Amino acid sequence: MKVLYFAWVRERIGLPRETVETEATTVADLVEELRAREERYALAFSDLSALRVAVDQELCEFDAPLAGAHEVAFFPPMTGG
Amino acid sequence: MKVLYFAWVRERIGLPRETVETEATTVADLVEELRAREERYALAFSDLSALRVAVDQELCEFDAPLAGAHEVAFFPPMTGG
Amino acid sequence: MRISVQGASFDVGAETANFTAGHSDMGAIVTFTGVVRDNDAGTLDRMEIEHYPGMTEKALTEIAQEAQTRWSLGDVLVIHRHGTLKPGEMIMMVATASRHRKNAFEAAEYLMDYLKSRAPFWKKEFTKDGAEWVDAKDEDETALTRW
Amino acid sequence: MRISVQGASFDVGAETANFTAGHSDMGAIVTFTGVVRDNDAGTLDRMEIEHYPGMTEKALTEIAQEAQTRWSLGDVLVIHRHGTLKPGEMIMMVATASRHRKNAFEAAEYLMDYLKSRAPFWKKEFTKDGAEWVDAKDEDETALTRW
Repeated sequence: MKVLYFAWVRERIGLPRETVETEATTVADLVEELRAREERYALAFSDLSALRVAVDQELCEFDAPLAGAHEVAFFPPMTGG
Repeated sequence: MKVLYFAWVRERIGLPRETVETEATTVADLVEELRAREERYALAFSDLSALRVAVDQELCEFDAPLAGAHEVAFFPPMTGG
Repeated sequence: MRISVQGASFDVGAETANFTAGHSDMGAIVTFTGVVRDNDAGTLDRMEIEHYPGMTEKALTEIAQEAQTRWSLGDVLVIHRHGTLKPGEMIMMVATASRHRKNAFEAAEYLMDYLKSRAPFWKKEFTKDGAEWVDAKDEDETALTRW
Repeated sequence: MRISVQGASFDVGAETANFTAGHSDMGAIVTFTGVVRDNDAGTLDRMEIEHYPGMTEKALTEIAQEAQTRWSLGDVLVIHRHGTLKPGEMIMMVATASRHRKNAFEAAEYLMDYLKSRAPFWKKEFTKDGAEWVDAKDEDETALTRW
């Protein structure tokens, strides 16, 4: 699974993207696995209400399934315009 | 008093502007005097709800006073933009 | 603030570029451009726009000043043509500059609503079958009630 | 419809002129241009805009298509930059073409509301004192509820 990080999530975790071996079936499960890895992940994912997630480039909720997904991205609320 | 006509009011009366000698104290009085002149004026002023009036280049009501006014203009509702 | 009532055509690109470049302290620029649209039958030959010289400039200035004050605009531009226009030609444009987008949008809509019904312009449409004055629309008068 | 996500600057005048000229069957053209505004202290050195290549184009296209359908637009343009921008530089623009002004305005406001909060861009402001990510505003999220 390709996992991408943007803005301060990228800065806290310290990298823009990585490939993750996971059996997680939902985004929330994947978050739990990442949190358990290292302090910088725990910090980045400490408050999910401050985060947004996209699966295969579509915004979704944290309980979204990961079946068949290729790419998951985590980032703060967007500030375009 | 300078009296101006625009759009179909101008076309019905047959001239864009004229100088009118009048003692009328309100726009409505002036309209009565003009109506009494000739058929084309009576026709142009037959339905005041279809007309708008400006005294000295400010939109006003038909009961507006004419004291001190230099210029009165009659025209249909505006269609700018 | 600039108000221009003119017979000549204008360059919407140059006007927009100038207006935008002049306001780097403003985050939001909105423009509206009105174009002569053909009628549904596709038979419009031309449109003639009559206006009331003197009152037109005065009315547009008052409308623009009101918008500038009410929405704290950094700047306002109003250009409106009169005379003969062909389908596809630009009739008018407004531009507003504000710190935030909500004010820039609202002020531009206010300008349009007011200049539709309160600036002394009258449109006449010419087709091969004759000429007709464009009627004011009830909805344009109604639009003013929201401000 | 044209969607462009680009690092390069764009010419708002030329874009507006092209967009307007292409739509003589549309009576109403609205543009919105966003400009990098200095902060209140006047200390903004630059802004860096990060985005999510691939998703950005996809999100903007979906937003523009929704606007086009919902307001029966003749055309839509969205340009959004990423990378480093200085105060006074243009970040983005949208343009809408419609038969009537109400639809052109509403669709442009819809585009702006959605691309503020639903297109994957993130702004970071740099001053001499350091750098800070721009927080999303509650009012931008609230703005979506009206559509």
